[in-house]
Amino acid sequence: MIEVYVGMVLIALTGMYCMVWKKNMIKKVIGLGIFTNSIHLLLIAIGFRTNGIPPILTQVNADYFAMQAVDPLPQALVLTSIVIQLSVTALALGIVTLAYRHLKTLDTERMNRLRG
Amino acid sequence: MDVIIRNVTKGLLPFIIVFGVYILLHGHLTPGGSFPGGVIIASGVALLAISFGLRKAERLVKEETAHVVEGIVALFLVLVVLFESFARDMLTPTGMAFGLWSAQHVLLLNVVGGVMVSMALILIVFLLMKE
Amino acid sequence: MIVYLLLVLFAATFLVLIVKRDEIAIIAILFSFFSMCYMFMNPEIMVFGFGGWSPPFGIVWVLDKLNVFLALLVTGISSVIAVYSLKYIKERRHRYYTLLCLITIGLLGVSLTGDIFNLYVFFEILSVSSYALVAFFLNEHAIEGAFKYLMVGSMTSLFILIGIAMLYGLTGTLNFADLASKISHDPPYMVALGLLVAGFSLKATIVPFHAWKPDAIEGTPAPIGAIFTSVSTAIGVYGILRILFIFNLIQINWVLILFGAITMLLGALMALVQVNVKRMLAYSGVSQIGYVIMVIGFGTLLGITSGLYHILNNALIKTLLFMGIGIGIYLTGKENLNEMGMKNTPLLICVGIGLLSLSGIPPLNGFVSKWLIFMASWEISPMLTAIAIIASALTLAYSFKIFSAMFLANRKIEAKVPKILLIPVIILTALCVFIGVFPQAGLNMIEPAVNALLNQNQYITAVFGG
Amino acid sequence: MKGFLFIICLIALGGMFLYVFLSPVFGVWERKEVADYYLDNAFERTGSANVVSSIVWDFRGFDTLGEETVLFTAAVGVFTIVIFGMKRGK
Repeated sequence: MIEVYVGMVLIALTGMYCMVWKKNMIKKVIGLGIFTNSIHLLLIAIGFRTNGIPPILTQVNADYFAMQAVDPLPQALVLTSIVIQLSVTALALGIVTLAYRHLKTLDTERMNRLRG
Repeated sequence: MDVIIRNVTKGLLPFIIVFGVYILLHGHLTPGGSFPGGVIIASGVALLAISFGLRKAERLVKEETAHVVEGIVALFLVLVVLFESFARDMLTPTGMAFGLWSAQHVLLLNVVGGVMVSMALILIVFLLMKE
Repeated sequence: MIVYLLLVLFAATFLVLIVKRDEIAIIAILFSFFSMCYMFMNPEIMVFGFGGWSPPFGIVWVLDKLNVFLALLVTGISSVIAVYSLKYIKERRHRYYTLLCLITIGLLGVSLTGDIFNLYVFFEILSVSSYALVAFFLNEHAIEGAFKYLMVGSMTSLFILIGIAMLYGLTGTLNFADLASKISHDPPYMVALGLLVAGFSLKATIVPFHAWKPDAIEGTPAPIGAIFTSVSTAIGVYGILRILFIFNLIQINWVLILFGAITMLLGALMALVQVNVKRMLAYSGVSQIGYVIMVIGFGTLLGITSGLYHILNNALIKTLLFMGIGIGIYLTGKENLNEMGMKNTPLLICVGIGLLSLSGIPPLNGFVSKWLIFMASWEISPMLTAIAIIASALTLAYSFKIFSAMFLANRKIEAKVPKILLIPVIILTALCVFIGVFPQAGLNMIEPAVNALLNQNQYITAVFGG
Repeated sequence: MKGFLFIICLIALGGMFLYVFLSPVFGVWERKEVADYYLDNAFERTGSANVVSSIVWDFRGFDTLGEETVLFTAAVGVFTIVIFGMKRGK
């Protein structure tokens, strides 16, 4: 499991770096997406169980289901979180299109300078 | 877009939408549910909008229609989810286990939520595609 | 009761867009205010499980005294703003009212919920509608403010999400009461605590996270600026308090005191040099929240009482000022301090009382909470009292600057104020004077809230026993 | 210089995260009675074979309602920004 956590931390740091350091608005939004997905990875990793099976009951696995199925709660949380992430990204892209239409630039530094 | 994408879209679009509806209807039995199903339906419409242009896709779903349908469906969703709090005893399963009719309220909510998600996404995609 | 309240609010949100009548939203928000008044009268802790499930398995809303006090404040301010906006907003009013209903739902949900992931979801409703409302005027200021706010805000709400994931991994539950009984004070838990507090301090605008606020408020309509500086910050402080409550860490905390003192001084200093009136008030809001954070850091009974009292007073005064100055912007169309001179006696009295109260002049409500804050900080260290008094003096300075620019300028515009804009301002002015003259009335509201905050066992038994 | 400080901060944050994730109390199954309750009872109480679906729409249906509200908010926000922004831009 260590490699999953280390990977999650690396992805999260990449996302944060993109969000803070990049000057292009679209790149900032992409950084936001990367950061969120790393947290989804973390949530799925929390529900991990050795030799786990998906939390879906069938006629075959009914007798050993509760002993082996992975944690279903983080998966539900990830579903909720994905939709929230999607809405935030949609709104961000709407603001970016608006900014491009008005200011004719996607560079945040030039945007600051334009309005003085 | 070029002719290959147009023809492929023409052929694939019904299947994409049927697949989305299948995922919505079987959300309580197989992996999937309201959000994946809604996204699949919306991506079919988005494919149409990309290959044939926004005009053609708007003939299928208008923006205003999507907006109003979204509001009405969301209202219905609120009613059902809040109704669950009072009707715990009525929601015990009655149908055959592992059948399509085994969890009626989850099925209903999956379909309604899927319609809501697909309408919202279609609306957002159309709006962001506008010049 | 909670279900009907939510049903009315959600239904109003969706109906405003379909039916295109703004009155629906106003009636729904007023209804939520009166039902919160009714629930405030109830002396017991109410627990409502959604979906009919018992606490650790389903989502619960817990209405203890602290919650209900916050919800009362939130719905009250929202309903005043809803009435005011009917005239202030001239275009796209249906969409404005939809977003206002959504922001109210978000604020109400964050303050009443008893489940940490539910709190995140409602926090996101609040944030997303805030981003949309910041961009509402669609000019350059609005675009810049909205993009900045969106980036910083979504980043910190992701910090909250990481904190929630850590807490779930460490304890295996999401319910507040269940978390409170399972949490220990080991270092891994403290990391989760730090992330959650950092996430909420963006909404509360504590100093390293304050930069978005003036930019965002510069572009918004004035009533939304009022929501941001008054109740949105109150919700941020409530989030910090609730997290500390779960960790059972309401005690002396030098980190909060340090950041509170810095916020207080920096906000007041920055407010002094601004020329745009909305920016000035935004920095003033930052400064006032500094007081609250500092006294919450004391962890004493007096400290928390004065902190909550100051939240109440700050919400009333900031809403009053933003609305009064909003009338000025509505009439003159200018936001620059040098161009805002006008002549109107009722407005002069209301804004004057608001500014005096903001700087803590005796017979008004700002004085009461500031006096309590000075007393609370004297118990800890006289140095802190001195800092608070310096910040208070700076507040007086910039208050006078606003007043002289608006009413003592040479260039005066004779203007007639529409009644529907003036009535909410007069109501809030009357409330300010009332609390100032009868401070016990405010204290009676706050004491049960403080007791609820200091008594963790009562909360846990109420959730699991009922 | 600024970039260097920023990288140091990021690394410190990442180290803090890893410290929590690798601590022995993190993600241990013995603590998860809530998850066990869902796995045991979801099928009998709701009839849904997919446990995630039953959590999303029944046990924590209110969360999902909030999530759909966020989606609605985003749709309203994008509509406001794009449609009226286009009219304003021309």
